[in-house]
Amino acid sequence: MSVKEWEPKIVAFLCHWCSYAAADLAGVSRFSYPPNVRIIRVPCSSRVNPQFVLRAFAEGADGVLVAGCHLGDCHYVKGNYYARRRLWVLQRLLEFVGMEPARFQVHWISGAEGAKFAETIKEMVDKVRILGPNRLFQEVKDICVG
Amino acid sequence: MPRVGVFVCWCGSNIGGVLDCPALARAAATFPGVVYATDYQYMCSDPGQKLIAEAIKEHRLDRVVVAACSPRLHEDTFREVLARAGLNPYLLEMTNLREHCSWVHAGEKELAQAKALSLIRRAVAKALRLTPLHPGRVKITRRCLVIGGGIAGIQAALDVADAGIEVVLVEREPSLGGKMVLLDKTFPTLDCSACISTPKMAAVAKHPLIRLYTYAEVEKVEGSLGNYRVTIRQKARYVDHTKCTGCGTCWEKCPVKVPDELNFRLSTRPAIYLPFPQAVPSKPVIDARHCRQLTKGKCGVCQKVCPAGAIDYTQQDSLHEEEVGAIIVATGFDLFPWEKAYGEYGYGRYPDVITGLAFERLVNASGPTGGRIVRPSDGREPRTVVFVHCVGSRDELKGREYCSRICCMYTAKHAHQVKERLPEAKVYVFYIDIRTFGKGYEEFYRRVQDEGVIYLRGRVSKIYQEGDKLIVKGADTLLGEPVTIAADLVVLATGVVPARGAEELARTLGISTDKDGFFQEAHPKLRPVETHTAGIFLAGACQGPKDIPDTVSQASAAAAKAVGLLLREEIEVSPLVAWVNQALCTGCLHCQVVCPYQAIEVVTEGGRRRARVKEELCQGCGSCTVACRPGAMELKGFSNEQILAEVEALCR
Amino acid sequence: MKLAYYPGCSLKGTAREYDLSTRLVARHLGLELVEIPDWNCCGATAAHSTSHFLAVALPARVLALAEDMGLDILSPCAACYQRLRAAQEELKRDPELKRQVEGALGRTFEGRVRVFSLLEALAQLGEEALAAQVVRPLKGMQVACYYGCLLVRPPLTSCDDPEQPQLMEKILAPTKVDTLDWGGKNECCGASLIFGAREVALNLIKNILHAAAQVRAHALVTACPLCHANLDLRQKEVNRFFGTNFAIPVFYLSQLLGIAMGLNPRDLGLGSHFVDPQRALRMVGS
Amino acid sequence: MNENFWSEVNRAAGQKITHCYQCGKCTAGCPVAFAMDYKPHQILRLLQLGRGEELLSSRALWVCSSCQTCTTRCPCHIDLARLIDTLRFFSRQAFPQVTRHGMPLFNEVFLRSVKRYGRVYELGLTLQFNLKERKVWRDLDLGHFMLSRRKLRLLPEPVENRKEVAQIFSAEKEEPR
Amino acid sequence: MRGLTEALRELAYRLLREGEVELFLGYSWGTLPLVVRPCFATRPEQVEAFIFNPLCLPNLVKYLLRFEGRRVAVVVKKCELPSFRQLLADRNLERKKIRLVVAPCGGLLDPAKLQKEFSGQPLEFIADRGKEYVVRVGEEEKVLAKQLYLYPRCFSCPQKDEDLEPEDIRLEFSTSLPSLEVDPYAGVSYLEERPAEERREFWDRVFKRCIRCYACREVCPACSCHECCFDPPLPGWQRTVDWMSKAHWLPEIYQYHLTRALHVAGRCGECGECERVCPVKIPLMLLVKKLAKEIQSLPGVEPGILASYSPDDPEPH
Repeated sequence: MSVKEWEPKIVAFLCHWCSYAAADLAGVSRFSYPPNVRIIRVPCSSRVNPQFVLRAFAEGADGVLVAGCHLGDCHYVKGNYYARRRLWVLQRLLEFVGMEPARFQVHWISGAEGAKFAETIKEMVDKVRILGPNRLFQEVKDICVG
Repeated sequence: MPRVGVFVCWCGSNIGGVLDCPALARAAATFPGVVYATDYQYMCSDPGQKLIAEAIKEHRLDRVVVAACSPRLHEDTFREVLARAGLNPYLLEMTNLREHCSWVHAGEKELAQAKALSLIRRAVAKALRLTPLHPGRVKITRRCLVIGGGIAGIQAALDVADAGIEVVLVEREPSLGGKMVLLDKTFPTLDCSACISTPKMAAVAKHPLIRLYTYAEVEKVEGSLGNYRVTIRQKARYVDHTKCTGCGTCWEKCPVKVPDELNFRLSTRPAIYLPFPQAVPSKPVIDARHCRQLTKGKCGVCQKVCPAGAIDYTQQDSLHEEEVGAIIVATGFDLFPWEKAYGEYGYGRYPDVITGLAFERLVNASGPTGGRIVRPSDGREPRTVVFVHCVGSRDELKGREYCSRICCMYTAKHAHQVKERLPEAKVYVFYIDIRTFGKGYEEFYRRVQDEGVIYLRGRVSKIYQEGDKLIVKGADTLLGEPVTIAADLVVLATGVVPARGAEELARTLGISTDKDGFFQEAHPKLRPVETHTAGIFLAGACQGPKDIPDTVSQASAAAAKAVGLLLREEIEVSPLVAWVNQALCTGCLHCQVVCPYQAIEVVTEGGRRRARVKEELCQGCGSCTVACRPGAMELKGFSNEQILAEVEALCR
Repeated sequence: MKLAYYPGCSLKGTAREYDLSTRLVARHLGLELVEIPDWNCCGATAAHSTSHFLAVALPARVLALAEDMGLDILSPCAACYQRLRAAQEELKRDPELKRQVEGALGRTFEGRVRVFSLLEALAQLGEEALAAQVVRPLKGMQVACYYGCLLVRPPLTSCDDPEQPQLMEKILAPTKVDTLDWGGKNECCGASLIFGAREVALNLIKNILHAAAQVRAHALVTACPLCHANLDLRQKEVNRFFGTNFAIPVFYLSQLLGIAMGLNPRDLGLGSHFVDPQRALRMVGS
Repeated sequence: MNENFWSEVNRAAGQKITHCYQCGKCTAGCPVAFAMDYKPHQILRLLQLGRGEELLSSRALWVCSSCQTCTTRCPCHIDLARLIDTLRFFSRQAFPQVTRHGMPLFNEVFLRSVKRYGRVYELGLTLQFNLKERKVWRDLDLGHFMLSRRKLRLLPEPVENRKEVAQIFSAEKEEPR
Repeated sequence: MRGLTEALRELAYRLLREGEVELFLGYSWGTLPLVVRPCFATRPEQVEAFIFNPLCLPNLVKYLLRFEGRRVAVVVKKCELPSFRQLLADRNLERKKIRLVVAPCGGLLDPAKLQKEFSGQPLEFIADRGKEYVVRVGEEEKVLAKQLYLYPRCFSCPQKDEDLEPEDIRLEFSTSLPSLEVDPYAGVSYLEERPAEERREFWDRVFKRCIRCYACREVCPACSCHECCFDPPLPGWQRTVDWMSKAHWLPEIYQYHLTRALHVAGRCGECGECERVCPVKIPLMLLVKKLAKEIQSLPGVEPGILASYSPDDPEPH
């Protein structure tokens, strides 16, 4: 893939009860957003293992989004509180090894916030597009794979 | 290698108008593991479903990917198709081409097409790793525990028992009845509270399927949904109820007089006593804190006079175990302890400043004054009565932030009762807002105003005694004036708080409380009588302030939920639950720490500690899977392997 | 016990007898009072109605002076007490303001001195210590303890329960004087409104005198120079204005305690009251 | 009037005015409400609506005796007494003429005395205030009584370190807090 | 140090002879100069091999896992107690079977610093004299100021041994560590202040060295799983998860080290063994310290950041 054709690739982990529903609502309401995002449905944001995020970056994702219910509204009572801490620490770690903050984002989007979902994706894609392809983790791969 | 079939839906033009569905099917057919791929106008229609079922048989498919709309919409539909075609329904994976692609990327067809293909690739990757899942089954103990014998507990117990299910009812006080039996009349219909509640109490006592524990408390609860083991502490009554006939000789002869807490110290009672004449059971208990025999070792009058020989000063607390399948919590409320908070109203030092519930006793024919409205201080009839709303409610400074919901109406009722009994009396009500949301409530409020009760919009700032009058300093904010009234009797509409011990009971049961200490319902709108712990239900004011109609309806709702559960032989629990790979588990139990449902138990085999999931309790959030470092904890249907495969497929 | 004594402006003038009696009683109770050298005015209501900075900075100087002495403060004047306590709280709450105040004063402020009202200081001695000094019990005399506003409000700086204060009653219990339960004990006397809005203040004074008369109080007891001035000096004016006939003497807490301790009434400054206190003292033993 | 009046007052006093639900407990307990043109709860209402002009010219601001009863009992944690102090500041800014008589005048004269001597010179203060109010003979009988009982000092008794007091006054900024 | 070594041998002898423990874990000289290795004794006559001196770098507590269920005495230094407690909690070890022998350590001597300073010359440790070490360099005895040759972890020496059981043994020996004021996060702060690009280059550079020998994991007392998530334990046909392949490429090296940092975050006792044993000298403690620094702002991280939260946690962006 040449640089010209490069399109940001964003993997989004959405909780079934709120954020996935928000993405559905964005569809029903026809709020368009860039087609760079690929959604993986998980039951709860607390199901998102930081290792999934690392794996996505290792596999070549340019950005990763995790979205869950608003704090206090978790379908599983406090799952998103756990997610918040885990992912906050992961963010600190990724930034420490040189990742640009915009590449890994966490948002709380309720099932009623279709517009917020679309807006979040738009903003994230814009930011990642400016940053260009994710180079962290990637150098050796290019050498190895050729 | 599994055999995957991919079915791409056009959804008419919803998907087909943006994406080239035949091309998607053709491309999907080339993915590893895919043996068949096709597209169709409406997959969810009857012919569409038939198409899938036939393809499963014809191509011996054992994994199915449906690329259509949101799984939130049609996952169940297509799972049934699989089941009908003889496949395990959990071998289905859907991908969302409509909501997540065609509807939102209509303007960028080329990129949308690429994204759609990527989404199908993800679904195929996950499908390849799907395994058949079978819902778990739990046998049910067909008995129900009801905690609390107020109107909520009574109603719930009767409803459950009438459905033919055994009930264990535990009441902390010596008699059933709770707060309702203390009331005089009920708003807005003004029917006699005792008249409608005592028959229900009697019905409970004689119901063959209700096992009644009064003067008892729930001490321990073990087990889970369908199978709870409950330990009940029967407090010592010092009266053998198997011998006692309830003749009343003992309480007539008892030389001790203590202030009667049920009558808010407006009267006294003996140390061996029946809380009120219609008490159920209609047999006395000895109040050990005041009995002379038990405190000082000399008296023994009741024992001497008891014709049945039922008095037993050596009685001890006893523990009883009961097995039940469901629990209904109906522990009700207490009044906000205003005496500790409101110095400006005298901290309870003025005898003629009383609470609404004390007024109920005062106006009650079976109360301490036989229903005459008089001042507790001197027994005179009051000529000016002031009611004060929101004492302890809607007060962040000294009370609680919330509205207690019942005070507007019971105060209106009280005001009416004063006007009815003492037509000459002046009645003033200080309020902030009047909330009359029930059937017939607004009408009642208007009626009370027509009867001459004067409503003043403003809070009371201070009450103090001057001579034999109580000076009430309030305001009329509608006129913008301070108002001072010299009253004979002041009734505080004291707010509602969770019953004492609620916090402790929540811990015993493993349910949560909200910020105000009321038990937390599973969902404020859609699951109002359930808790987050499966098999435990809520009834009445223990969940939040409620009036009698709401309490009774909620009690019946909770009963219906419990009956619905208990009428089943066994229950099916979702198979999308966590499980522990025993080979990997270190026994660190971090999974247990994060589980909101107490669904992780410890098993020790050969000296090695490991976690185990109680499938009937697990709700499938997956938080434990991340807390588990070695990756021993897995979530069926969203396994680590499946999600990693999805990540890989999407990033390709 | 040794305390830094902050009399404040009133006690040097209008409330001279409060100063005299406090010092005298303190000496007899073994409370050593050391006047804060070169103290300044707390700013009173005038300062906090005008500038938040002044309202904090003026008392802050007094606090800093006491810090230099290494002593906790006794502030008999209710207004001074409240301003000192409020300044303490503000300096604790607002570091930026603290910095500004320290800059203006050229002093640092550690916030370790405590500020006591006369009520707290006396109550701390304990009932026994007070009882030991009582030689002339005041049985038969009925008094209404009057706290006013600033000793008990706002709750943040209150020295007792804001709504049902009891410290004065506790302090006077050993004197056997009859303390009445009444509704006016924490009502406002109008304070400096007597200057700027005279009729309003007279109204408030009348209400308090009325409430005291209702419970048949022989006298009022107060621990605030402003309250005393309004209730005692203005009583005649109230009578003139409203056509009433009040004659209720007003004692400072220290004076009444001093009398029970057998101290010379003249040394306690009883002679400088407008309403003759002897009227009430004659009820003793009645 | 400043459009941001509401937020400015809010900020200055650090209060959450929107939280008031107009229960009127402040008015009910206020000892001087009878003499106010706007009652305490109405002051808050006007603040909520941002109607500053009516407020700042109101007599109520200067009738308030700062007795703190409203603050002590407010169920919404609003420190109304403090808010009124802040409004007094804005009032003097908007209408400097208020300081020509009554309480604002008294406060000014009082502080002038403090500024000058470090302490209040009661006799001077009273005389000056009465002079400015043009009621020179007011309280003459009282004054006589007090002088005779040595309750008034004839001469001021200033602090020694007047420089420090002066520093406090010069550091005071024209800013509501 | 001789006195301490003697005391240690006597103790080990007594415990083994009287059968109070089945096994004594301590240190002995290794085969290379200045290198100390772990030494296990099960019989009283084996105790002569034991030594204790400032070159006893290894943290022995993880060996307890090998002897789970047996009565073991283990020599620990104060800085290793946090890792011991973590291991105890994670693996539910029977505390009453373990006897800690807390050695009075006055600060460890960093052999790397010695070797760098006196490369090529034969080196021999002589004594710890409180503020200095005595080392024989060639023929000459040199007195070396402690703070110049101190092992890195000793700069944040906890200097306390709380929560011991009555059966545990504190060896008495007078020694002292000069008081040192060192910012434990200096390295982290330095890197944090570099631009992101430079940080990325730094980690690329050091991670490219990684040969995935997993020594860091093997030695880590906080890595106590029976089977690591990176070692699929089951034969291929039963295998469920591939967290990563065994291919040697940078993305997975990142994945490995960042995952390990997250797994030990909030649980790591900062004994520094990972860094010590790394054959290619990857500054692994930087990752650990970075997370430790961040975690300081979090209220309550028991039992680790993956299994705890607080309502007051900071918001991710």
